[in-house]
Amino acid sequence: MIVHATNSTPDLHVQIGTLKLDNPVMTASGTFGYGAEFAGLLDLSRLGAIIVKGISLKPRAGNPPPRIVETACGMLNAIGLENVGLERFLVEKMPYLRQCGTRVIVNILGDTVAEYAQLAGRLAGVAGVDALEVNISCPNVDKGGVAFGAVPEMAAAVVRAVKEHAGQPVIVKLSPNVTDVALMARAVEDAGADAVSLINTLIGMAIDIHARRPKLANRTGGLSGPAVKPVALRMVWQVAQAVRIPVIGIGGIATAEDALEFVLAGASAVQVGTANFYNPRAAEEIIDGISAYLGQYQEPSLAAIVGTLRHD
Amino acid sequence: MIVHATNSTPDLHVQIGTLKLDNPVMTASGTFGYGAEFAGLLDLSRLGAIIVKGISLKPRAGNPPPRIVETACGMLNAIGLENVGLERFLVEKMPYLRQCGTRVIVNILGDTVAEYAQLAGRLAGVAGVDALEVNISCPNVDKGGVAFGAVPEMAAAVVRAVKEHAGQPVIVKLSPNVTDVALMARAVEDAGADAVSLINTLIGMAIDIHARRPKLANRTGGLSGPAVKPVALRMVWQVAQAVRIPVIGIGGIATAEDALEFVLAGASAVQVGTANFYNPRAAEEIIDGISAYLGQYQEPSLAAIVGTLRHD
Amino acid sequence: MPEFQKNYTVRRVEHFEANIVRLSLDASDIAAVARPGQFVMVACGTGQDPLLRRPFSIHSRYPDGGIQLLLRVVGRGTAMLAETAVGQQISLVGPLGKGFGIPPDGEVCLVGGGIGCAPLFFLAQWLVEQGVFPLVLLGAGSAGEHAALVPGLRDLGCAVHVSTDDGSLGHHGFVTDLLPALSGKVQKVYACGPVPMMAAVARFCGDRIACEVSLETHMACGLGACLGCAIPIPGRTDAYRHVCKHGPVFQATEVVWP
Amino acid sequence: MPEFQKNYTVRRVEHFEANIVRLSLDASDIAAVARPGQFVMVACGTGQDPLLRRPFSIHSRYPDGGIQLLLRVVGRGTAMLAETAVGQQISLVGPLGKGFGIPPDGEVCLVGGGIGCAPLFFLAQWLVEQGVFPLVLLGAGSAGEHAALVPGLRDLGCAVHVSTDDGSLGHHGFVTDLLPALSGKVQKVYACGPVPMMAAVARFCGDRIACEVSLETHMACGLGACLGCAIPIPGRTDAYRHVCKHGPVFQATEVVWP
Ligand SMILES: Cc1cc2nc3c(=O)[nH]c(=O)nc-3n(C[C@H](O)[C@H](O)[C@H](O)COP(=O)(O)OP(=O)(O)OC[C@H]3O[C@@H](n4cnc5c(N)ncnc54)[C@H](O)[C@@H]3O)c2cc1C
Ligand SMILES: Cc1cc2nc3c(=O)[nH]c(=O)nc-3n(C[C@H](O)[C@H](O)[C@H](O)COP(=O)(O)OP(=O)(O)OC[C@H]3O[C@@H](n4cnc5c(N)ncnc54)[C@H](O)[C@@H]3O)c2cc1C
Ligand SMILES: Cc1cc2nc3c(=O)[nH]c(=O)nc-3n(C[C@H](O)[C@H](O)[C@H](O)COP(=O)(O)O)c2cc1C
Ligand SMILES: Cc1cc2nc3c(=O)[nH]c(=O)nc-3n(C[C@H](O)[C@H](O)[C@H](O)COP(=O)(O)O)c2cc1C
Ligand code: FES
Ligand code: FES
Repeated sequence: MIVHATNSTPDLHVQIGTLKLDNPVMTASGTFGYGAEFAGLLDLSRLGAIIVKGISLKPRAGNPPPRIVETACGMLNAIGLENVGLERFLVEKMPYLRQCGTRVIVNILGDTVAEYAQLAGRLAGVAGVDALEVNISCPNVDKGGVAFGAVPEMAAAVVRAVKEHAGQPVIVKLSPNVTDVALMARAVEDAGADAVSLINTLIGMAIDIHARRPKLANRTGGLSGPAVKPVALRMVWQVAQAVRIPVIGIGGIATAEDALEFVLAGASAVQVGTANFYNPRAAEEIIDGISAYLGQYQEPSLAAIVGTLRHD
Repeated sequence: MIVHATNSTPDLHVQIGTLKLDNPVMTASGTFGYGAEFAGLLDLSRLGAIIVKGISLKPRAGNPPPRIVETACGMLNAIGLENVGLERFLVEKMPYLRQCGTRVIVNILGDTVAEYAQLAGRLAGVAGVDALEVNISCPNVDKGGVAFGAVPEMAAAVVRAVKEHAGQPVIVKLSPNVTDVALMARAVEDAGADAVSLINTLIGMAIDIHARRPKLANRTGGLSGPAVKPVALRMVWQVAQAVRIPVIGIGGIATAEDALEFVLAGASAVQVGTANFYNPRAAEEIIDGISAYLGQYQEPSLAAIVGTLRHD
Repeated sequence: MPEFQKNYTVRRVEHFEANIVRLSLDASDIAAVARPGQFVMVACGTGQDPLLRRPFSIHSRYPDGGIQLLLRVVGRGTAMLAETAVGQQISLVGPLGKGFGIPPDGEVCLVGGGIGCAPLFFLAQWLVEQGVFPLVLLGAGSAGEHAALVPGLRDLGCAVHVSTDDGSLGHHGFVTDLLPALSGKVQKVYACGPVPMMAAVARFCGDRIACEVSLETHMACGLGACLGCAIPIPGRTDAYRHVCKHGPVFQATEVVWP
Repeated sequence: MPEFQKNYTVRRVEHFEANIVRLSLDASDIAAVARPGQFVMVACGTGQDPLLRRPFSIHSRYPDGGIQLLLRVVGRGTAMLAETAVGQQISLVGPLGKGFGIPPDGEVCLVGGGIGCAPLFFLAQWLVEQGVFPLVLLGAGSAGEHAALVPGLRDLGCAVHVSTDDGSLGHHGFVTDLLPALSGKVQKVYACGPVPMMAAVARFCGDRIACEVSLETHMACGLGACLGCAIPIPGRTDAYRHVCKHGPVFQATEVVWP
């Protein structure tokens, strides 16, 4: 239970490389469209940042339907990275995003290291793009489809290429489908990442026992939502101990309590994903709840509690 | 929805190495005690098999409390492998288990390869022990605590040692906390495993934001329950395509529909874990539901539908 | 267009045959801005399971201000909603999506099948307000299922013809069997129901009669954000449309029929 | 001992101050075999969230056959149970655990604090049936919290002394302040409530007076299977006891007090 405090509002700002956010609550890529979709239901200008749906060089149609299945306290998605492509994004989506009054982070994805580099280069000079988030969960077509996010050397190669061309801070988004997520985090830190964000979705599956077919046309999909929170929190805690760069916590965050668990575990900021779907106001409620918690415990700032989990 | 059929009861038997089970529904290790705990609430003789709480050479006290936390559609446990030890198990628990009218599978765990071998040797001649299930999720003390279950060579070494001493079929229980579970499955198959079972728990964490401490004294724990089912099902599907030996599905199975998803994905049998806690009758209901499904679709046997998922 | 995320109080719960339930909610703000064919996302149950909201068409604008939903129990979420008691609160997000298009000059026909009939009542209310009295063709499994809609439509002044699968009321067979008897003056058909039914209506209309259909897909957000509700676009493989945003109402010619 | 897993119908729901609720359930089979101090595992909510059942002591054997639970709303599960309506069904597993031990010849005292008082009413019913009329000391935050228990205990014929934290009824202070005034003839104390309170009772009893306490821990199964409800054993580091199976009632001397 978080009770509201009366004293002066605590300082919620977060520094990620050269990027300063007013507060630590961002909306996760692929769960908040390009911002406009939620404008009628919450005040976009209050968000720490909006992270847009993953953008590739060329438009992608995505996977055939069905693309989503509800699971116990979670959902599987196999959207297949449907997006309007970089050029239409810049023309059709950036003008709206630029005037939202919040930071905009562009999530990028490619099939090859060269594509990632090109995306970073093309976005380098774009006004209103405050940071890049590099989604390395996609399969590397050059390397036979092994995910960039599962092999430290491949992830590092992507990050080096992006850093070389990027004009903004680079956040690298880690996959949870690995044996040692801290190893991946160190690899991308060494390659120059300004921050890491985690987790992306866990690979999962659901089957229609009457049709005897996978419920998703793509067979498998990414699991997200409250179901994955314990795994995400554990990984964030592990990574926060392994790296020096800021860690951004993602995975099943639906309330301020959830967000604060990640902060105490070492996350400097958080992203709200699936919760936006069933509670479009979630991100705003989380900002208010974090303020109230800091007030309740008379903490001057969010920064004061990052990673302060006691484990004696 | 499964409707009850009127025609002759389908054949539910399952063959795992030399072990024949009357039906595919077992109770998972650590979730069903030593059987007696549930005797007042369901008919033990109807179970395909009872898998007992993991047994080590010496008794273990387990972790200090708190040991469990509820999570969204799941729970974390850090029991710490509390068990009565091999000798007390044989004297205090086996006599009861022997007369339950069901198969008994003993889950074993050690800190070194030698301990696994000793356990298998000691259990080889014991009447009423129908199979072994080797839990390789424990940290290898000889190798600095890296889990046996995360490195193919280490897992293979355990399996070879167990097979050399075992008198019963050997099931190897795989950890989901790996990048490539199919690789682990093939490693233990090559080392002589008669079957694989999966998944053990996903490593997770929960934090008390007011105490600013982990909710578990052990900090992290194993996530189980419906929340993990999509991940478990995906891994079972991957492993079933990678190995020839029987695959036993575990993870969030609470209903016959859940169990049948695993069977269609390629599991020859299933284990019911966390569901026993909140629905002690779960395993019996699942057996009845599987029968009803086979009747509804006029399938002669369970074997006829194992791995029949269509993915065209 | 304004959208709301709020708890609304259940004013009335009516149970009909065939697991059909009508909920009346004091959502006068939604009622004030909604158009027929739009939907709301409804939270079900007490916890985080089921996690996602369920989409339901707005069934009617309720006399005292507010809206009604007409739903059939088909799974967990709808079963929980059916248990709702008067006075309880339900969380809605809406109104969402694109509604039905304006009627042409000339005769208009509504065709509904099963629980797909739900949005047609609101559509009829709206048409009648504009002085357009549609002919309504409704299909259902058996007589009892028509109880929720037919009296209300007749009270509005609409001519209603029904069919039932079991012959217990009206035409014994498909509602689409009633189409050939339509007057040649019909300028537009609004259809809503099972896909095979809508496909038959679309075929019947061809290029001769304007035809709008309301589609259903699984939805996570209802807002155009998750991209989960994709449907193919006729003649294209490089893109999908999204039912929650581009629909749920589409021109029949915009849909890939099976 | 027989155990049941069943749905039972809620016959009555009473709301008291301080978020205390009493549910009466038609569980006559449980009532017939249960002993005071035993508990039931109760399913909460409509879906799989919350997942686990919640443990509650059996508060009383209900006159017409059945049992009562007395619960305080402290979180999600209890909040859902508090919303239960008469006529709804609730799934219980039980009776579980070891109950309170038989009374000695001589005087007996029950000491309860807060919602921990819940099992003491059933205990008093049972003692009175055996002709033992216990002295009951009850502590609570304020007067209103005593409303659920005190009248019933007095009707049974027990002498009841109360304390409140705010002084609104009886002694202003801790219930344990009342212990020194106990008659020297008290042979046994049964205590139930917050750990610091039970620790004080245990200290007071020492080796002179037999003392049984009822403990609470988080539980997944309540059956002795999950080993989640471990508590330390005085003087040992090689093993734990399990509250659901070896308890929830323990001799005060078996407990490691803070
Ligand atoms: C725009 C729109 C309007 C609708 N209007 C109505 C209406 O007015 N009355 C009515 O009874 N039903 C309507 N439906 C269908 C209704 O949404 C489903 O019956 C409902 O979601 C089923 O939920 P459940 O939990 O009972 O079923 P379950 O099968 O348990 O649900 C599992 C998941 O599948 C989804 N799902 C299952 N069936 C459907 C379906 N037919 N369409 C979309 N998602 C589905 C659920 O939303 C949920 O995410 C509409 C659907 C859409 C898309
Ligand atoms: C043997 C026994 C008998 C009990 N008898 C009563 C009673 O008669 N009346 C009553 O009001 N309460 C009683 N309790 C406490 C009651 O079980 C908790 O208040 C309840 O589980 C809280 O659930 P929640 O979902 O509201 O709280 P949450 O805090 O949301 O629950 C989260 C998790 O923590 C567990 N938990 C939280 N508090 C406790 C607690 N104090 N003890 C055990 N588990 C807890 C829950 O079971 C759940 O698994 C008893 C506990 C035990 C162990
Ligand atoms: C429908 C959907 C689409 C997503 N699309 C993307 C994407 O394009 N790029 C990306 O990096 N992550 C994507 N994600 C992952 C989320 O950003 C987030 O990492 C994940 O869902 C876990 O957080 P959550 O549990 O809060 O949803 C998507 C998730 C969902 C549910
Ligand atoms: C409380 C608890 C204790 C467990 N103990 C063991 C154990 O001793 N040995 C083992 O191999 N697995 C153990 N497991 C893992 C389960 O057997 C099972 O693999 C896991 O819980 C996933 O299945 P479920 O989701 O159906 O519970 C335990 C699980 C729980 C919840
Ligand atoms: S339901 Fe989310 S985009 Fe349509
Ligand atoms: S609660 Fe499971 S062993 Fe006690």
